[in-house]
Amino acid sequence: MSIKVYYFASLKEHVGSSEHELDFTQALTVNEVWLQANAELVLPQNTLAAINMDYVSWDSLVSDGDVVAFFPPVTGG
Amino acid sequence: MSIKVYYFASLKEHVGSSEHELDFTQALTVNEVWLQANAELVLPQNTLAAINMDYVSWDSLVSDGDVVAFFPPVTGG
Amino acid sequence: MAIKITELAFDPYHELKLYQNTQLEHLGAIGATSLFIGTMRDFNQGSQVTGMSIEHYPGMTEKQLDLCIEKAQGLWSILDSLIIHRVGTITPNEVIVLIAVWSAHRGDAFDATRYIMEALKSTVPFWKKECLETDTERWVISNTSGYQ
Amino acid sequence: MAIKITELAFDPYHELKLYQNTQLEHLGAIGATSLFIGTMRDFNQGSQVTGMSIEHYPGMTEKQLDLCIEKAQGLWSILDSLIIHRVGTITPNEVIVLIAVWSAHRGDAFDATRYIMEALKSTVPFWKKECLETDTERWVISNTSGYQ
Repeated sequence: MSIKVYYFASLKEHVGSSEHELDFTQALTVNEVWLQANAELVLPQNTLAAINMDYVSWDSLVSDGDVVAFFPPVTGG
Repeated sequence: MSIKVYYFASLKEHVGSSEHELDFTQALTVNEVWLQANAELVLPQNTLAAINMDYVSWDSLVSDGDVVAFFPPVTGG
Repeated sequence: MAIKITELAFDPYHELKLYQNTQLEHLGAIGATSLFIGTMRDFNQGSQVTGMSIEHYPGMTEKQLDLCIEKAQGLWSILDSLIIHRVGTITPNEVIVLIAVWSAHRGDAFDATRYIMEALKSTVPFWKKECLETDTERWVISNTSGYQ
Repeated sequence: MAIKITELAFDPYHELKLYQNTQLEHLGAIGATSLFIGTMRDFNQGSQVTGMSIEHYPGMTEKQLDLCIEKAQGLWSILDSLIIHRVGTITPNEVIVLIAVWSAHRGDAFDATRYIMEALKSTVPFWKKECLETDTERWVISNTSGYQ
């Protein structure tokens, strides 16, 4: 299975990258995606997660081909 | 003492006049002004009264030179 | 702060552009602009409406509009405001009223605009008479509450 | 209903005039237009701000804006709406966001505009970074509630 992971705004700077490609063999939750991609990094408080552009909780399961995104609280408007 | 009385909108049509001049010798309330000017007319429900362009209650006293106005509920905006 | 009563049809966006040219003192301070535009519909209370005339009480209109703004200023932090209201003969789709409030933060602008609109509708001496398709006229009896 | 994300500075009144030309189907039905314009201030959280850049998540931005409108449509009776939001580099006094809602009656327009604005601020993936007078940059950490 292969997914894309995107990072935005301050989280992109924190991770030092705007995206990762991730390959894995078993079902993963969003939380496990973060750990697999950024094991060495502290997860900033209030980080939000989306799968395919919809907000999801951290225990949501990711499927092959999904786009997962992590970002800080939004500040538009 | 002399006052002016104005009527607006449907009340002007009801009274059949847009203004009256009124002379009187004793202190009058707004209610007495209406009675003196329009004794023969039924006062429409919800009629509002103003003295010198401020809303007043019907027992307010009128002074020499005042402008009294009677009109229906307002419907602007 | 400005109020304007006009017998002429007006374009609210043109008026707003002109008015904002006078707001140099607030440049950089305005974070929120809240606007309300009331337009004449061609249908009201079960009837087709072909036109409208708005009567007012000159002098008291301005005095009561000033009071609406003064009360809003006492309740919220407002940098500037503009009210324009039509009187005379109006046809459907024309603008009846424009209310604009400028503030630093959005809560003040939203609240004050709505407050001024409701205060105008309940206290400022304007009266609408509708011309119906049947060639009859009728006074609008009362304004409904905007908060339901 | 339209949403637009733009890197270019825009005049909200010009955009509104253009957009209203597309509303022929609603002529005579629109009684209320409620607008909100968010403008960049030159002062925020205790500092002079000289500029700003807004990043977003293309695709999710549009999806979440659609969702804001869809939810508002479920709650109020709306004839039309328009949202325009800037991204990229912005200087003080420029417009960041325009929200417009058209309806028959004012309660719907007022409520829906405010709802969409709050929903946008809490759910649509935009992020602001401010440039300070001191030549440093800082991310805006979180939006405040508009209802306080």
